[in-house]
Amino acid sequence: MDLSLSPAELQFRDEVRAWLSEHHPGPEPQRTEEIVDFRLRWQRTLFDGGYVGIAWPRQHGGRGATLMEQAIFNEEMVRAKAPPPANIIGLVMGGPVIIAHGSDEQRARFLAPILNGDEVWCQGFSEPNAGSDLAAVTTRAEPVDGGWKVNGQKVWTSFAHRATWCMLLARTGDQERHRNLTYFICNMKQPGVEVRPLRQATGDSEFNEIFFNDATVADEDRVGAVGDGWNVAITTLMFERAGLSAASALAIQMELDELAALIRERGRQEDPVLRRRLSALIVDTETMRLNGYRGLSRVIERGVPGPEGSLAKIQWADINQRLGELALDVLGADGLAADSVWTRRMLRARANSIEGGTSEIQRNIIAERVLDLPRMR
Amino acid sequence: MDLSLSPAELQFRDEVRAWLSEHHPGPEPQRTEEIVDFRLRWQRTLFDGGYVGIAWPRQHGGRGATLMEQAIFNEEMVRAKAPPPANIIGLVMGGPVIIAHGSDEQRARFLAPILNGDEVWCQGFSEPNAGSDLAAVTTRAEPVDGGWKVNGQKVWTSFAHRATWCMLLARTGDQERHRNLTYFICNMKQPGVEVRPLRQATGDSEFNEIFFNDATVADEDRVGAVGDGWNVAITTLMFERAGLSAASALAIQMELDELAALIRERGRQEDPVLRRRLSALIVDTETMRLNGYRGLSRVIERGVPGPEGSLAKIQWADINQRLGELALDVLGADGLAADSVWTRRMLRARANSIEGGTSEIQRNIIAERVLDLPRMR
Amino acid sequence: MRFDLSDDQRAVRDAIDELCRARWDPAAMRRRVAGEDDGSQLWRELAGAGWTGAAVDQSHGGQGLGTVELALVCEGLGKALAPGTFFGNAAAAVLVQSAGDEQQRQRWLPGFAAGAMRGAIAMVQPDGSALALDADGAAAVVLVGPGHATIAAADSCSFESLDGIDVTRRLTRVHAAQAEPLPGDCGPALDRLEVAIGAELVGVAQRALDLAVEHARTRQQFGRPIGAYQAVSHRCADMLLDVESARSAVLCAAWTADHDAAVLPFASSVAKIAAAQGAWRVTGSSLQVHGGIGFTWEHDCHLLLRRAAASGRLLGGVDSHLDRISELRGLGPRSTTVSA
Amino acid sequence: MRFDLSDDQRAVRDAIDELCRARWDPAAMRRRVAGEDDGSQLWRELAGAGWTGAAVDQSHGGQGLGTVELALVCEGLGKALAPGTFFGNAAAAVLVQSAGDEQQRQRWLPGFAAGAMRGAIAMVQPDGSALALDADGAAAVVLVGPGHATIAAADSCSFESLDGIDVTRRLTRVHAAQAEPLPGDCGPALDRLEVAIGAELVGVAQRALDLAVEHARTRQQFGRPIGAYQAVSHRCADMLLDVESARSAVLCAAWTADHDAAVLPFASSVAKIAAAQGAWRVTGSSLQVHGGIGFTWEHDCHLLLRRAAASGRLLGGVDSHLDRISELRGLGPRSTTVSA
Repeated sequence: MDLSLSPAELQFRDEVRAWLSEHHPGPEPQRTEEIVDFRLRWQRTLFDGGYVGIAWPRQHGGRGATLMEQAIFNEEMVRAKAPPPANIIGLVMGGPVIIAHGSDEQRARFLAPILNGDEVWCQGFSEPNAGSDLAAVTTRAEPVDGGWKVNGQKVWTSFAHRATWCMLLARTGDQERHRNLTYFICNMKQPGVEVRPLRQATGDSEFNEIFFNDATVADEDRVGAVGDGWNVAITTLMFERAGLSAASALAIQMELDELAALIRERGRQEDPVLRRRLSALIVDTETMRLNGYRGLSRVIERGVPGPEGSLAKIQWADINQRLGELALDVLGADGLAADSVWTRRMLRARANSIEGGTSEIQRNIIAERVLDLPRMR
Repeated sequence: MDLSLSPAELQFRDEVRAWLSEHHPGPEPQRTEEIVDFRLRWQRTLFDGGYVGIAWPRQHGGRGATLMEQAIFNEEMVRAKAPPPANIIGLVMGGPVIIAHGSDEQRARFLAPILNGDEVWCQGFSEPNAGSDLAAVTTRAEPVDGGWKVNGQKVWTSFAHRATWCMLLARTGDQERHRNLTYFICNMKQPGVEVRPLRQATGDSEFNEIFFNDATVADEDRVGAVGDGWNVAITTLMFERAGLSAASALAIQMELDELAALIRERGRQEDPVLRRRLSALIVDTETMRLNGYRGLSRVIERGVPGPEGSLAKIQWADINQRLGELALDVLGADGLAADSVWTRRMLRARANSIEGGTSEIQRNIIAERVLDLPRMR
Repeated sequence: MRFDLSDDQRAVRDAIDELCRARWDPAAMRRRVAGEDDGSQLWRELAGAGWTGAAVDQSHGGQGLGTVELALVCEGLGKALAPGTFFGNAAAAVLVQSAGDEQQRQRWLPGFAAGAMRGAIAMVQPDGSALALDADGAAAVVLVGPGHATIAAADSCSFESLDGIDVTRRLTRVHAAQAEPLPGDCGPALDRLEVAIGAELVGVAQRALDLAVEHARTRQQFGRPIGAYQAVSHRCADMLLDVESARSAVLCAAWTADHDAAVLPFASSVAKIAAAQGAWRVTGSSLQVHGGIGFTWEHDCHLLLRRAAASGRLLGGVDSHLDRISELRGLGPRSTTVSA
Repeated sequence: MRFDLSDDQRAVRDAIDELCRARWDPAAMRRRVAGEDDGSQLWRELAGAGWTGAAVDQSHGGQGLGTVELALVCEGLGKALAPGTFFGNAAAAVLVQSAGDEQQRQRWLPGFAAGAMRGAIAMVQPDGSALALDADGAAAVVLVGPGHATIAAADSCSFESLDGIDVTRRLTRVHAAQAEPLPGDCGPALDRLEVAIGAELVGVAQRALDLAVEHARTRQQFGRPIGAYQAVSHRCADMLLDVESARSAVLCAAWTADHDAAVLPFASSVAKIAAAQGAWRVTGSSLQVHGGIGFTWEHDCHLLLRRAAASGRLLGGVDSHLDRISELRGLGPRSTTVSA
């Protein structure tokens, strides 16, 4: 056990830190449209600096660094308050799945534009009636000569209006739920695909709905065998979590520092109840960060991400929601004014226990796959 | 809506209060054996004063008072720190069931000795493998000429070693679970019945195990039809809760006053965190008391107890457990000494969310019978 | 003793529910959220039916209803996410009535009661400015500060509208050029208002629970209604416990306000705490039970959560009421009394 | 960076588990609870295997193992509900080593390390008396008060035994006729001891979780193993989260104690809070999952709960550590520093 960075890791961290302070693009614009362009330019800068696809193998255009270095990079990005690259979905989910399950042709065709941001990806899994029960997707892909014809609706997908490719999970048969799903890479730039913004409880529209009306997918854009989409998608979701939780914890720590400053600014620091609620959040955020590093060490040992990511997901949602509530209590009646960044965070955090797998589903996963308890379904 | 006592209720309360201050038997002895005798004498005193079976109909030897007066009496008993009568099981569960489901002969035979305490009753429902799942009882009653032969084991029954009669739920057929249970009144004073004390986590032995080896029950001691025992038992359990929660809340309030005194005594009253934890308990105890009175008003309107008792049961267990934890935090390291009454209460409270139907079962009942949500089973 | 609603009280509850069904259905509420409805139509309906005078005594042109009835009106309006105009007017009336002098009563109460001159209240903040909900269009504003209250005619006030977390009501910052103090003790009035806020929160929580239970019965996942899973059904059971506990506490405090002044401080603190915490937990749980759909702007879950967050922080917050309870129990720095 | 146990550390963990399996099985533990085993046999085993010297540096006859290794030993002993003799001796050694003068080290450490003269610690209470666990039979007692520590030879102490909430260890009230102060700063030593207590609590919580999961897999109700119900399975998932979080915090703090003194106060407070709260919740949940059987004296559930309640209150309580964290973050009356 050694919790200090190795000389190589230290050197990498210092390189990243220096590079970020030099190339930091400054604060993000407000309007969603501008944000995408801003992040596309930023991704290009990261790419030119060699900081995209940190842990991707070199032969696939990545940096070939370790998962630990990827985690270090994530933390430095958070510490520098640097925005994420535009094509985060492609980098975290789309690319790794093609590397793991795709053909050489697909690797040659899709990986490079994911890295340099020429092609943005979006996720096409969730549907109005397939949320927690992902296997219930009803979007259908029917074989037509040369490929597939897609009809259905997807929801909760971000940047869909700017995406070139969609990771599409569609039904290709009528047998048992998990057995007849197939994973496609669907071109978003075609008449059969319509994207509508979806307004959330916060008032923002981070997400979209996608409507497929006789959209077409070439058969060479299918990943994995017909009917094997469930397994492909599951890997995708596991990659989504691996190595992110330590950086997420750091992001929360920075918000907790802001909250501590707010408590001082409002002269509430003599209130031991607020202080202890803040301390309890600091403790839980620290254990989340440490769980993340222990999990990462296990992933590195095992080579593949495991279900432990569910623990971090539960902690992350719980901490963010308590943080938002504490901030409102610090602000008191002032918290009624929605211009406060804290109000927005409080509202946004309510989705944390739903998006990316509800906390209930995460507990099912832990109970069944970590504790080996019998399943009800 | 009128939350003040009516003139009649006020007069009754004052009568009870005066009578209790005059006849209070003083503090209870320590040893279990002595406690039973002490409570038997106390029940006789209550009986002679006309304060047993308050809400029982006159023709069955009761006082014929209202459920509200029963609740007022319960509160006065708590306020006066008076011990319960010895035959509490017979009074709260055994008698009411015979009044509701028994034959005239059974009423004539059993009710009077329940009231005056000549015959103590105990409960024979729970079994090692039938806890939450009460319908899973395996104790069997087989027909023999003139009656039934009983074999099996019961658990978590109090005063069994001093009881004359046991409310016995036994299997009398092999068909579907609920359909073949029968409710018997089993004589405990026979060779086929063996009682063993059961030591609990607290170190005390409030409860016993009962072993039935070819014990016999006369057929005239069967309550309700053969195979109808489930419905009879359910009424029993509902009677157990009705009108008790307001008095239980008062008992907790008195403990909270003790805890407030302890906080002052330990000079911890400058600690706002302890103070607010205490206040939160005071609030929840008050709402429990008020829920109890609202529920009682509903019962009086409807005539029968309903599933709302489950809400009070959940609150009662939760409050007692938090109270025990808060007391330990007030005591600090001193709390490590088990001679403290608080340590004992903390440990005892851990069973509150298990005994008389676990909090999980109570939530099932609320979800299915109050909120009409679909059941999983 | 009888702890349930009388027939007259049930009639009040049903009348308000009926009025909201007819005049403030979800569509009207959404128009209000979108800024396309200033709520004046509903106000005229409330005035026409005489509800605006509910809390004003008859000698000043009101109906002089009890606090229980006032609470039932607030609960019904909360359930429908109606504007805060009724509460603001009733709050101003209660304060003027119990803390104002006879001249102030003569001047303001008849107008408040008839709905012709609407009253509103604003909470004075540490920085001296005051925050109000749906105060725009009011004829007078009662500014409530720690331990004192003043009243200002609207024409001597400036209203700066803010984006509020609660989009079902309009948040404004009020500056009063000149305001005259209400000479009396406003403590009892404020306790009654905490009860009214608690009642509104009970309505909000009840609605959130109803939506969650309905969704849990119908939404299918993994081949079952999600209400069959204990993660959902037990959450709903806890929501019911919160709603019923808050309702019991609010009804008791409302009755106490009219019958047992000595116990009112304790009862109203219990009511505000139970209602504020309960509504916050229940609206949050309801959103969770709904999943993704509950996080969309079109669904009412977030409106209920926003309203619970806002009303729970009107007048006294939960912590201040917890502290008051420990003082009433003889604990805490400022307390000298001995535990009951 | 690598956040998992080295092969040597795994060997320490396995050796302790093996020793407990062989020498402190549930039957032995029960004899101890019944007062039929004074634990001296286990002590001799620990001494024979050299564990009693784990925390003593080699120059004074110990093994000079790291704090991570010390934590692993404490976790294993906690899992087996072993007596507190090992911790008491290690705690006395750590305090004398880091806060004692060379003469005190010479006098006591070799005996502590060899196990020939056992050390113990006692916590000084507000009333001046001191409470200790399994101090009877010790050769010396280190009395820990707020910010200072003294050491007393056992023959100058009187031991009054009390009934303790934790029946797996013997509670005694210690009065020291004469004790000499440890001149050094005992802060860093106390932080290491909080980590050791945290490690013991991780072992207790792990055992409670293992028992609950085993019961949930096998216990049948309503025709299913109860672990198939989310009321049980989700509770077990939360228990795992508590156990893993406490373990991460304790291991990090143990490593920090030997590598980064500046961060130790924060790390040890995090570890003690996570372990004390986690073990309390997990042992309580385990009893609940077990139902009635878990409330019987014969079942280990209550022994684990009792031990969690006791160890969670040794040295600093959760609230005092929460306050220290806010001070380290620049919040709180006594703090002047600015938030990191």
